[in-house]
Formats: sequence, structure tokens, C-alpha cells
Amino acid sequence: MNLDLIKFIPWLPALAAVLCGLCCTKKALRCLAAPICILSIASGFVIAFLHRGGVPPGGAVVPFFEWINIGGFSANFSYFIDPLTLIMLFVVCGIGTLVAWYAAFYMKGDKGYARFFTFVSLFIFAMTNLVMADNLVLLYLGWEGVGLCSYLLIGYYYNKPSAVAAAKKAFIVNRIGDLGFALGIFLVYQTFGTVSLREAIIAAEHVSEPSTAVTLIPFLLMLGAFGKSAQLPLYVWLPDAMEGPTPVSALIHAATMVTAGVYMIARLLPIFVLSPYALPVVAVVGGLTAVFAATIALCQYDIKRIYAYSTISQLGYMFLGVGALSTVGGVFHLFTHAFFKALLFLTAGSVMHALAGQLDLRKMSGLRTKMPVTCWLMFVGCLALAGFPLTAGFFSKDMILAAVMEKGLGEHGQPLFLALGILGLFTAFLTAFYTFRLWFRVFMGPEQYEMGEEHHGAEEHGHDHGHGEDAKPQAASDIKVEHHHDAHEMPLLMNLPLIVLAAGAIAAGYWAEHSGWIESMVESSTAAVHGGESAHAAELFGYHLHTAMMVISSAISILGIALAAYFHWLNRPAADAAARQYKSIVTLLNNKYYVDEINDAAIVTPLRTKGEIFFAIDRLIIDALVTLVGLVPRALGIGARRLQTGALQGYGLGMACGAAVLLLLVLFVAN
Amino acid sequence: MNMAEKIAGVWPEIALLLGAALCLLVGLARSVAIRRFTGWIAAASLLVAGWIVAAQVCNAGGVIGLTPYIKLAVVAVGLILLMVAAAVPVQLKMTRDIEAGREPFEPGLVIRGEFFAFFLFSLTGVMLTADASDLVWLFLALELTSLPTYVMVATSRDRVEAQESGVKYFFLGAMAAAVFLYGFALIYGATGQTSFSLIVDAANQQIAAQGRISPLLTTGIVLSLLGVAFKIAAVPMHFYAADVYQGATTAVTAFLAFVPKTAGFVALIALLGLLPDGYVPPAITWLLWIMAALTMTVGNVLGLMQSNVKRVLAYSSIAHSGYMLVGLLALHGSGDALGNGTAAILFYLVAYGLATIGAFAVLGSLQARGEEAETFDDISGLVRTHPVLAGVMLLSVLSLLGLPPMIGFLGKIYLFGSAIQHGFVGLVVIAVLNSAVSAVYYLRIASACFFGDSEGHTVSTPGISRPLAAGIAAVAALILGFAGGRLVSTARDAGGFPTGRNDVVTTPSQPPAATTASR
Amino acid sequence: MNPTTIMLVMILVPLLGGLGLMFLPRGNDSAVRPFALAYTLLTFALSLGLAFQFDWTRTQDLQFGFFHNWVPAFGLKFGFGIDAISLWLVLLTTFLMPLVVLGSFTAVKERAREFFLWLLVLEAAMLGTFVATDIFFFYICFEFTLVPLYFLIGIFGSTDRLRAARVFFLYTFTGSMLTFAGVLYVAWFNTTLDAATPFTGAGVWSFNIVTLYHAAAYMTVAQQSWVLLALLAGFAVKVPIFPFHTWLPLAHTEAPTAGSVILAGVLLKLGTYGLLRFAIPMTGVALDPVIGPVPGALVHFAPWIAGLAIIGILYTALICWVQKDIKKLIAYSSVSHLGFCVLGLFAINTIGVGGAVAYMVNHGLSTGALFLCVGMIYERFHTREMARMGGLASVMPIWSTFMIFFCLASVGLPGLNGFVGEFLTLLGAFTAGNVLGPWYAAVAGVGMIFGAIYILYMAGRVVWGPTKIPTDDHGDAHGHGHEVKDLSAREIGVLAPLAIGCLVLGLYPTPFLRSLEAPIERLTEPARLMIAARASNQARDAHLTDIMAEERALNEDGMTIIVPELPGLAAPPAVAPPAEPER
Amino acid sequence: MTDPLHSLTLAHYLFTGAVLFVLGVIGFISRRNLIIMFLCTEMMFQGVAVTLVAFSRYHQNDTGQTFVIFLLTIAAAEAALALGLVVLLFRRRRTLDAQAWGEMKG
Repeated sequence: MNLDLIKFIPWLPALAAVLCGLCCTKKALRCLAAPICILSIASGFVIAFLHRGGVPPGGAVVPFFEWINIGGFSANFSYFIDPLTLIMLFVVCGIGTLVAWYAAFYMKGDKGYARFFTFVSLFIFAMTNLVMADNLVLLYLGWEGVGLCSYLLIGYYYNKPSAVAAAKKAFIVNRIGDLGFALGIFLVYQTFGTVSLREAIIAAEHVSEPSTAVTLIPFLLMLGAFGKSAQLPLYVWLPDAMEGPTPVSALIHAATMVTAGVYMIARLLPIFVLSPYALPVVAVVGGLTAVFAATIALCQYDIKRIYAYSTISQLGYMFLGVGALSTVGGVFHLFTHAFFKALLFLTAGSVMHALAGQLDLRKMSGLRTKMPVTCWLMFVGCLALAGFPLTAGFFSKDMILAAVMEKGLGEHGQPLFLALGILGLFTAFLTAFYTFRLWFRVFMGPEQYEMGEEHHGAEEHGHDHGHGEDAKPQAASDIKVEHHHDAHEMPLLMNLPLIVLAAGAIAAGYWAEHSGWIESMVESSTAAVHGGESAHAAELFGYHLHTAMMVISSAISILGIALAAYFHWLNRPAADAAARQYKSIVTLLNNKYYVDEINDAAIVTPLRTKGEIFFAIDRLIIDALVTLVGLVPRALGIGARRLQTGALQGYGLGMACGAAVLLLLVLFVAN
Repeated sequence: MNMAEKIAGVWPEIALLLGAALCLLVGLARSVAIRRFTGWIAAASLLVAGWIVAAQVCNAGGVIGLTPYIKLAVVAVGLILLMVAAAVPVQLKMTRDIEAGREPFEPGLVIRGEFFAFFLFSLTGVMLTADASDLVWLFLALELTSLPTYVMVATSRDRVEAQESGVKYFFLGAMAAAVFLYGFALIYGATGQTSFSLIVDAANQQIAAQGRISPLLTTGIVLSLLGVAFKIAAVPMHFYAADVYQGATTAVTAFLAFVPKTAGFVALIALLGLLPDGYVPPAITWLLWIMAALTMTVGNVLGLMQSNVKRVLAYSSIAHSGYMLVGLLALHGSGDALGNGTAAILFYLVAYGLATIGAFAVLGSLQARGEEAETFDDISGLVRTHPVLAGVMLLSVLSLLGLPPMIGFLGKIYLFGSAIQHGFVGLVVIAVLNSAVSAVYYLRIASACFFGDSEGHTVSTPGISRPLAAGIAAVAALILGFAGGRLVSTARDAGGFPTGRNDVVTTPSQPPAATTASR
Repeated sequence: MNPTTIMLVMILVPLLGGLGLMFLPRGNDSAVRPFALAYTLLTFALSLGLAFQFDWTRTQDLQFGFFHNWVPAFGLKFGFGIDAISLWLVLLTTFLMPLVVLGSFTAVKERAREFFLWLLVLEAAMLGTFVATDIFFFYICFEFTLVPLYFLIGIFGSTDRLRAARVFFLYTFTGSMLTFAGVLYVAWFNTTLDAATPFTGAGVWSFNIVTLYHAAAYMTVAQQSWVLLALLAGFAVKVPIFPFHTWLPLAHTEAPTAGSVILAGVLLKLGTYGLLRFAIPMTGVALDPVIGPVPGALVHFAPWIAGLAIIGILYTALICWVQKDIKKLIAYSSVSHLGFCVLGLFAINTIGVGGAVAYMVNHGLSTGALFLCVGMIYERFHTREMARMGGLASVMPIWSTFMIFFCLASVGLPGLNGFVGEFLTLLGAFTAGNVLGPWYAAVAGVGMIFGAIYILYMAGRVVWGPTKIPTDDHGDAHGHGHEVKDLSAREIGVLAPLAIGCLVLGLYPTPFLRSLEAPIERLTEPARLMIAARASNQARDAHLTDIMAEERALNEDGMTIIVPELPGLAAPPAVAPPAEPER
Repeated sequence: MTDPLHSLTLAHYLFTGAVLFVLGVIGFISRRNLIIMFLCTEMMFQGVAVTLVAFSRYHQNDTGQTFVIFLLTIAAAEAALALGLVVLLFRRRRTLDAQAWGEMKG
């Protein structure tokens, strides 16, 4: 099959972004933005789907046009397509289409409707570039591009200071990781003389004795991955990113963008294996992040934040998987996670939509009668997230845990991986617990809820004077007006994508694993793990382990759900009592280990103080020095001026003495 | 060289002297209408002198040697100065009253005629300085240049400041004259000669005998240099400059800024020409080095402190003398390109003269509260009331600053290039830093004209000649900046010969071999 | 039209046009504006013509060479000629100027005639700087740019304009006076060379840049160090490199919008251009009387200068973060950004220097545009205090879109122009073994983070956030009561071309970058050879002896500018100006 | 060595000249009356004259003495000028104190 169409996958959304941008200018055109956007993403999906079987083994490069070429350095807009790319394209375009569909309803009536879809299209452009990039620089373009869109979309409600701050934080924290990534690219270029993925990978595979520089590359690249995928210590931006509209959280901050780090490591696996320590570090960071974020999620009250921490935690799983050399597991989890996490976020969005922006767990309960479809859709998502047997999350999580345990218990068992495996199981338990804590709190129990103050779903117009826009009252949007009365179920068209996602959340795991699709795809990409023998041995030995792990994690998951049911459905006072009893821990967790505060005190404030100090130095020392130098002539002038007394004799004296001194000087000293 | 040739060489001076005498005579006339002719007579005699010089130059096949160059420059700049000066006598209240018939006529008080006579006398002195081939001649020429200017300063303006200027200028000038005269005496004592060429011969003999010139000769030259430094207002003989420039009427100040300075530099070049080729005693190198550095620094730093534009320009004049002293160090250079300090000084004199006369002429074209404009307040916001004059002022200060593409920039290339070629890099660095300092006060002038608010009390003086002179000077400074090639090659030809030994000029000889003697 | 003529006319149009404005009928200053616009547009058209006639296959040659003797005795010439680097900077200048003029239509109400006069004269001077092939002709134009800007700031600036104008002038003038001395020194050195020295036209005063490149190669390292310091004195202040930057924020804040745009857009590049055109080729290789060719002063100084650049990047970036005045923030950001440019230059490899040139052009577009944006705000609210405004996105959406766009370009977002320069300069520094190295890039890279911090901080305060319209002293909102007007068609017309430029150079910079390769390789060749030689110490002697021998064998005339259509003479062989002969 | 006049050497004359010159300088600086100050400059001139004559004698040529003639002429001219100036000044200020003329400074 002709691969030429592939290159349009990113550029159709780019075109859509331009068109949507134009739609921003005229109010009448606004409603066109959503269809344009959805169409462009969907066509991307269709193109990708058409190529599902046509990708040559080892991938193919589809050149498009030249970008940066100078002095032997070359980075072009050309696309690399292999099975891994296809998986990512399915996720990005597939989930993208569904989320955009959902958002077309969710965002209705918002003043920035067209703007929203502009950014979403732009995001898809960047994200597809990221996953299709043939070289690291183009990957970096996508990488930063998605960061930008994330920035723009988090700050979508730009009149809200917290949204603006969150957007800024996201961008900057990502930049920190990006710096590592950029340096990694530099090092790749210096070492391998190319930034082309394929060439670099081939070169990496031929490295026999890795030099220090080479072993440094994965660590630098890793930094980028940690930033983008919100791993320790660069995870801080993701919870705040929930300030954005919920579809954005679903698409960008759960399903696609944040998985870019996993994708990148999987994609560059041959480079990562050059250093014996790189992947274990990835695994450790992933494992720690998983449990760390899960504990925080335990004690949060904001629905979206819980999901945000859960995302961080799940991303940790993926890193754990990739770090344990199970790229299949990592990518598999990425794939399934996209379904159920998008589903969870979108259903959370529905809840918010219904409750006028209410997000606090404590202020809602028993919504199952009001919103039955949403309730059960979310239930499906929760099951998958909790790793309930036979759901998608179950299979993928299991594959990771099995791989980790395999490394821990296998022939050359490493205690480190054993510990990570146990940590993973513990996280699985926590995940099941907090997931269902949320679900039981929201949908079970007595029906009672408070409406929120609504900034979601419709834009707060603030000072809209002089713009010829709707006056303030109308700005609160038609939908919202009825929301103020009561919670309600979403329309069917809006729930349609959720149903598709729910189907995926249940079936995707079983299908992908048992048809061998995911494994064959990943194994025929650059993420393939070469090291046949140990893989073979693991398979032999691991069959039992695999089964054992399935049992154990099923049990853990059910235990978690049951515990949640007890505390948050059947006996809520017990939960409150427990919370009171371990107040300090709860406070610590509720305040997210005070990481934001620590960062603020340890990094932001000192930097800003440095800025103030530098500014003072600039004015008081550097500029003053310049002024001082400028004053030297003036000081000399003041001195010389004293001789210009105006008196005739004084001048005569000056002349006589001056002449005499000069005469003596030159005659006796100089000669 | 016989007497006839010698006289043939001074025909331009004779023309000027005759003109001066005629001015004196006509100036005695009772009729105002007749006395008015004195200015035209002066102009005519300058033109005649210029014509004679031009003819001589044509005969010689080009400007060969410093003499014709200086004479041409004196005539050309003298004409501009004359335009600036044309209105001077009218400014004297007494003269006005007498001319209006309110006061009885008294020849001694009406200085129109004398003024122009003195003007011509002084210019004659400069020309003669360039002709000098003997210490006596040089002495007389220098005095002829100076003495009239004392009178011009003291009497050109009906204000007490003018008299104060006069007294300071005269007394200090007399003292300085004594100093260089003493130096002349020592030179004579060391060689037994007053003729330049004979002195050089004697010095060569001394070198042949002892490997150096006698300390007495060195001392004599050093003293002479110090005394003549008064004419160019170089440290330590600079004290008078600001006071005199301020007190004199603007036209005379412009005159002072160019004429005595030219004479002084010609004399300095002649005096250094007494040294054998390629030999400069360290004492003299040191003296010039120190004087140059001090002069430009003192001039510039004092220029920063002033509130009176004329004083600023006075200090700028000192500073420019300092730059030109740098050229003196490179005097014994080869005749080629940049390396020749003499040529550089000759060029710079014109560059500086045009720019500074332009600035003074602008000041002279303005009056505030019935007096000549001279403070920064007076020229504040000039661009609103007199945009053309402001533009001229801008061009002038930019040229003084040495900002391209004005002629002053070329002058700096020439001067500093010659100094670098002779290894005086340190001095050049001091000089360029000084240029930067000077930017402060030049910018003050420009910013007063362009950024200030006009208080409206500044009006232009009657008559077109001064603004015209200002315009001519400034435009010349601009055009010569772009098309200075001709002037540079003329200066180079003029400076390409050993100076002060005019007899050499008549026997065209090869310029001395290139000596890139560096320290 | 003959390209040489086009080049001359291109410089003369703004110069004479500007002077011509003075002769328009008095009293009607509004007539001045269309004229000024027409002149700048004509200049732009001419520069495009030049670009079309340019032979893009030999971008390294100084094409359309032409000279007019100025002062033959000193070898001073008005020498013209452009290679790709000059051409791009010329295009940048001519592209920015119409926009600047258009952007100043309403900002300048009084003395408009003078304003446009100075603007046009400034354009002529800037163009002259870029096309000069004679170092003193370059210097003339370089220096002369001070005068128009001095008046633009001094007459049309804000409250503290007099001080700003003075400081600006004096600071840069002082530096360039030292450069003046350095240039004279090199030219003198050229005259002392043995007449047999190839390319140098020895013994004769010449200020032809190519001649001086060759001459300087015969200096010792010590001599070159002084020359380099002298050149740096002028150019480092102009760029400005930390710690010589303090004049810039002052000048920027006080200057009128047009002045700021030109200052940031073009004038600062005169410094980096000077470094590239003079410092790098001149001081790349030195001659040791015993050893022979050795690495020149540049190679020794590069790490230090790059170090200063990096300090500047980080230091000023942090300063940006605590600014209260938007314009001052952008002004400081210029210092930070130009630090990348200098870093790239002193990486002395094609990637780094190419990145630096790209940075020059890109910074001109994006920062120029930011200043224009700020100017539009200032015109409406008469304040630039960030604390007094906020959330302008809801009242001025078009402006906000542009603002965010240019902010992102400035931050170096891939796909926009800023990225290309930033990435390449860092990559250049990273891979510049033996000169800089990974650490330089790593530390400078922190500037990318800080850059994001302060730009987003500014965007967050001004564009986003709760809407806040500045009020004047009487408590009234500016802009006629509550009406805050978004951009007019004219203003969109000013910003849109810049945005398009940013996008095009961000997505398809390849032709631009490719054209830079050859000239950069030529300019950096001596230094690169020396660095390479230093790397392989063994090979050094043999290798360089070869080069010198080859150069001697080539023993050709020093006049290496191509003079097309010289009547009565066959076109001379295209002796390009190689610092070292082509290998 | 018996006759003091015969033991007078060039040095003695030069010394005399120098002393006259320096005395003139000192007088110029220390006296305040304009006429006396002028006379001091005249004294400096005379010191030069003595020197010149001494050298002329030493070198056995007349050039130095010729120089002196011119020097004296110029001195006379200066004297005339000085007296004119002094009269002008006295008319203006009714004093000959040099200190009265110090308005301009700096």
C-alpha cells in the first residue's frame, strides 16, 4: 500500500487548526470548528487504519519536506512508520476522535468554542508528529508542540488565575524535562552523527563497547520522558493541569500526550539498552511514581485530581514495564489505559457538567439514579483501572507485573525487581481502592449533592465590555441555565463515544493480548527486545508465574474494591473515623506530601529571589560601575577645574611650573 | 636661494600686507560709506593672495611642501572667517553710536578699519610662519600672528569680559613668547646658527661626532616647543584658552581657534624639523607624548564641566590640539599614505578649522537678550526656531566628534593611523578614549539644540554672512568627509617633505626612505 | 537593472528619500507618512530584486562587488558586495522597515517629519553596514547608526529619554572608538607585511576586509588578542554581551516603539554581524615565528566569551522575571537571547554559527514584533506596567493572539523561527569539541527554561488572567472610556507579515540555512582548521604547512571581490575570499 | 685668574641671562600691578637677549646679535601694545591690579 497518504495524518489537523482559527474570528462560523476538527482527526485514524497491514517490516520512511539542514546536520519533516507508530496513531487519532466528538457537545455554548478546537487540532498535529517522527528533532517538535497545546488548553479558561498558573507550570516543568531531551538529542548527534531515529538505532545496535557519552544518552532522554509523562520528580504539573476543560484532560493528560515518554523510551529502546543502568532506573522511577501517586490519590477529594494522580500512577506502571524490558507490557498498558482513562475523565466531565462544575467528592453522593448511563460507564472504567479480572487494565497491568516479577524471580533474579513487583502489587491494591472510593462516593449512597460555581462547560466572561459579544447573563450559556436546576443525564450523542470507550476498556485487553496483536506489533518495531534466549527462558518459566500473577492481582483488585465498598458505600462513618485516627497521614497525603510547597520554597522562590538580586546587582553594581567609569572624566574635570582660577598670576604660575616640571622631567628623567 | 626667489615666495604675504595698509587708510575716513569698504578690501586682498598662491602652485606643479598648503588653507579658511567677522565692528556700541551720529567721530574708537587690518596682519603672520627658514623669521612671523590678535580680542567687543580676555591673552602670550625665545637662544647657542638648514647640518655633525645631539640643543628645542605650545593651547600653556575664547566676541573666538593654532603647529613642525632625519631624542618624544596625552585629557575633562558653549568649544579646541600633538610624534614618517604625521596635522587643521568655525558661526548668528548667544540655554530648542542653524550645528559637532562620515573622522583616521604606524598605540588608545569623553559635551550641544525647549528669547543677528559662513563650513565638512580623497592627497603631498627647510623644496628630491621606526 | 546599481539605489532611496521629506511642503506632516512608507517599500522591493539577482550557487562570494575610491591615499574605499549572510540581514532590515514605518503612523504625532527622516537615514546606515566590504565603510555606517537613533530616542522617547539617549550613544560610541583603534592597527599591520605575502596587498594601506583577513593571519597570538579585544570593545557593547548590557534596557524602555523595534531587530545584530564578519575570520589563525600557524586569539578567547554569553543568558533571564515593565522585560530578554547568538558564534562551527545567523534574523522578527505589540498597548493605555493590566485576551483577542504567537516564537517553540536558531546554537556549542563543549550547551540550555518562565510569566499577567484595563490618573479607563479597541486593520497589517515570516522561517528554514553554509564555512575556516589541527596535534604541522604552501602558490591579487562587467576587462576569475584557499 | 673680567666665561653670561629670565618669571607671578608684570616679561626678554649676545660672542658670528635687534624691536612693539591695553583697562576699572581681572574662570 502506498505510504504517501501517511504524511497527511499530521497535516490534516494542521489545516483544521488553521480553519478553526479562522472560525474564531466570526461568531457565525464557530459551530463549524468542531466538525472540521473531528473530521481531520478521524481521517487521520482512517488513514492509519488503512495502513494497518501495509507497513513493511522494520518500518518505512515517508519523506515530506525539508526542515533544518545545515553543515551536515539534517532534520526534516519526514515520517517513520512502523507498527509501534501505528499503535500510537490508533490511540491518538482514535481516542482523539472520540474525545473531540464528546467535546463538541461538552463545550457547546462556550465563547472559545472554535478556539478550543483550534488547539485540539493543533494538538493532534503535534502529537502525530511526535509519534511519526523520523528524527529526534521532529520528535522534539511534536514533544514541545504537545506541551504548547497542553499549555494553551490548560489555560483555556484564561481569566481564571489558577488555570493560568497551572498552564505556566505545565509548560515550564515540561521544559525542564525537554532540556534533558534536547541535550540527549545533541549527544545522539555528536555520538552517532545523525538525529534520524532509524540511523541512530542502527548505529546504537552496532555499538560494541559503549563509551561514557553513549551511556549518558538514555539518562538525558529519560529526563524528557519523565517531564512529559509526569514521573517523579517532574510530575507536579499534571494534577494542576486539570484546570483545563475535561475533554482536554481526557485526551491530553490521560490518553495521549502523557504517554509520549513511554513511547519515546520504547521507540529508542536500542539506545536505552546501551547503558546497563538506564532501564533499571526507569523501572525504579516508574515503580516509585506509581506508588507515590497512588497514595496521594487516596486522600484527594477532587475527582479530576484523583484521576490525575491515578494517571501518574498508571504511567509509572508503564515505565515500570518498559524498564523491566517489557516494552510490550508498557505499550499494551498505554493502549488499554488510553481507553479506560479517557472514559473515566469523560464520565467525570459528565458529572461535572451535570453538577455545574462540582468536583468535590464530599459534595456529591448517590448520583446513580440521576445519571444512570454515566454511572455504569464510569463503573466500567473503574473496573478496568482497578484491574478487575478480564477487563483491559487487568491484562496489561498483569503483563507488566509478570514481567517485573519474572526479572525478580527468574534465573538471574534481581532483588530490585522483586521489590518493584511487590510495590506494583501494592499499588494495584491502592488503585482499586481509590478508584472505587470515588465511584462509590459519587454514585452510591444517599442522593445528595451541591451544585458547583461553574467555570467548566461555559466560559466565565468577566470583563467583556466593548467586544460586541454576548452580554454577561447570556454568556453563562444555555446549557448551564438548566444545569442550575438539577443534575441530569447527558444526551445520547454525547454518551456515544463513551460507550465506544467503555467497550474498549472491557474488550481491548483480552483481544489485543489473545490475538497476539499487541505483541506482534511491538516486537516488529524498534521497541522489540532483542535478547532472544532470556526471553525464551522467561516464557518457559514464566507461564506459571504469569498465571500466578493473574490470580494474585485479581485477588488484590477485588480486595481493594471490597474495602472501598465497605468504607465508602456501606459504612462511610468508618472511613471518617479512620481518617480521623490517621489524621497526620491523611493531611500529608491530602496536601500531596507538600511537594508543591517544597518546590516553591526550594526552587521557585530562590530563583525569583535570585532574579531580584541580579536585578539589584544590575542596577547597583554593574550599571553603577559603568556610571562610575563615566564619572572618572568628570572627577578629573573637577580636579583640573581648580587650576582654572581665572587669575592672571595663577595662570602664569601654572604655565611656569608646568613648563619647568615638563622640562626637568624630560631632560633628566627621560634622557 | 637668493633674495629674489625669497621675495617671490612671499608675494601673497605682500598682497595681504598691502591690503592691511589699505584697510588702515580707508578706515580713517570719516564717511561711514567709505569705511564700509574695509571688509571688501580685506576680502579682495585675500582673494588676490589666494590667486597668487594658486598661480605659484600651478607653476610648481602641485602643492609641494607645507608652505603653499598652509597658504591655501589660510586663504580659504580666512575667507570664511572674514564672513564670520564681517559683522563684528557693528557690534561695538560705540561704533554704532558714532555711525549713527550720536557720538562725535574719533578714529581711535571706530575700529572697523583696524579690525580688518589686524585680521589681515595676523593671517600674514601665519603665512610667513609657513615660509620661515630661519629662527629669526619664525620668531617675527609668530609675533606678527599674535600681536594683532591681542588687540582684536580686547577691542572687538564692548564688554568687560573682552578686556579681561585681552589682558590675560596678552600677558600670558608675552610670557610664552619669552619662553620660546629662550629656547631659540639655546638652539642658536648649541649650533651657532639660526638658519634651519644650517642648524640641521650642525645637528648632523653632532650626531656624527657623539651619536646624539647636544643636550643644549635638545633643551633649546624643548623650551621652544613649550613656548610655542601656547599658540596651540597645549598643556601646560593652555590656561588662557577658555577665558579668552569666552571673553572675545564670537567671530574673534573663531579666528583664535584656527589662526594662532595653525601658526603654532606650523612652527612646531618647523622646530621638529630641526632634528636630523629619523632621529628624535627620547626627551622630545616623551615631551610630546606627555603633552599630547595631558592636553587632550585636560581639554576633554574640562569641557565636561562647562555651561557656556564657547568655553566648551574652547576646551574642545585644547583637546583637538592634543590629538594633533599625536601627529607630531609621527612627524618623521615616510611620505607614504597614513604614516606621515605632518600631513595628518595639516589635514586635521583644515578639518578641525571647518568644524569649529561652523559651530562658532552658528553661535555668532544668534543673539539672546541683546548679547551674543553663548550658553546652553541660549541654544536650547534651536531646531524649533532655526532648524537650518541647528542642522549646521549638528554637522559641526559631529565633525568635531569625529563621527563618520564627517571630515573629522577622516582626520582622526589620518592622525591616529600615523601614530599607530609609528608605534604609539598606547597614545592612540588614550586618544580614542578621549574622543569618547568628548562625545559627552558635543552631545550636550546637539541635545540642547534638538531636545531642549526653546525659551524664545534667542533671535538671529542681522545679516546673512554668518549663517552663510556656518553653512559653508559645515557643508564643506560633510562633503570633504565623503570626498576627502583630494584633500588628503594634497595634504600628503604637502607633508611629504622635510619641513622648515624650504630650500629642499626647490630641488625635488625623493622623500626620505620609509622609516617605520617604532619604539 | 544591474544588481550593483540596485544595491546602490537601495541604500540611496531611504537616504535621499529621508532628506527629501524635509522639502515637502511645511505644515502638513501627515503627508510625510505615505512618502516614508513608499520609500521603505521601494527599498524592500529593491532588496528583493537583489535577492533574485543573487547567485545562490555561490553564496559565499561577495557578489555584486563594486567600489568607489574614497580616500585613495589610505586605501579607503566605499566597497560594496554581499554574500548570503549580508543578503539575509539586508532583507531583514528592508522587511522590518516598512512595518516599523506603518506601525508608527499614529504613534508619532509631533515632529513627524523629523521622525521619519531619522528612521529612513537609519535604514540607509544599517543597509550600508551590511553591504560594506571595506572595513572603514562598515565602520562609518556602524557608527552613523548612532546618530539617528540618538535623535529617535532623545526626541520621541519617554520620560527619561535624554539620559537614555546619552547613555546609549556614549556607551556604544566609547566601545566602537576602541574598535576604531583596533581596525587601524590591523590595517597598519597589513602594510608592514612583506610584499610577497599572498592576498594581502602588502605594504599598501588597504581596508578591504578580505585583505585584512589575510593580513591578520600573520599576526602573533598576542597581537591578535589585542585586536580581538578592540573589536570586542565595540561589538560586545553593541550586541550586548554581559556585563556590557546595561545601556540596552534603558534605551529600549525609553525609545519609541519604532526605535525599539529597530534596535532589537537590526541594530543589535550589527554587533554580532561585526563579530562574524571581522573578529572570527581575522583572529582564527595566528602565526608563530617558530612554529608557524597556530590557533589564533579567537580560539583562545572563545570559551571565555561564550562563558560571558552564558552568564548573560541566565542572569538576564532571571532579571526578566522580576520586571514590572513589559518593555523592560523584553529588552532584558534581548540580552538573554543574544547570548545564545554569541554562544553559537563562538562555537566556531558551521552549525553553531549558522544557528547564530539564523538567530539574528529570527530574533529580529520575533522580538521586533513583540516590541510592536507592546507599542500598540502603550498607544492605547499609556502604560507598560504589567501590574496595571491583565487578561487582555478577553478585550483584545486579536492582539492577544499575536502576542502569544510571538511570545512562543521568542521562547523557541519548534515549528516557529526562534527554535531553529536556539537549537542550532546550542547544538553547535555542544558539538564544538576543543572550543566549547557539552557543558556550555547544558548550562546555556537552562536559559531555555528560564526563557519560558519569564515569557509565560509576562503572557500570564498581560494576556491571561482576570481582565484589568489600566486606568489613568483620574481613574478612567484608557482608550475612550470603556471602549478598548482591538487591533485596527493597519496594525494587523503590521503584525501579520511578521507572523508569517516567523512561521515560514520556522517550518521551512532549509533554503535559508543552506545558503548560509558556504559563507560561514569560509569565514570560520581558519579557526576551524586550527581547532581541528589542535585536535590532531600530530597531523598539524604537515597539514598546515601544506595549506600555507598552497596559499603561497596561489599568490594572487588581494582584491578578491568579484567585479562584474568591468569594461574592457575580461571578468576576473571568481576569486572568492577564502580565508584559506579551497581545499 | 687675576683679572675678574678676564675670567668671565660664557657660563657667566648665560647664568646672568638665565637669572634675568627667572627673575622675570618670578616677578610676573608675584607682582600684581599690570605695568610691573609687563616689565617682568620685558625682563625675561632681556634675559634672552643677554643669552643671545653671549652665544653670538662665543660662536664668533653676528647672527645672535642680529636676532637681538629684532627681539628688541618686537619688545618695543609689545610695549606699545601693552601700554595701550593698560590705558584701556585703567579706563574701564580705574585700577591696574591684575586681580581685578578674574571674572571668568573654570
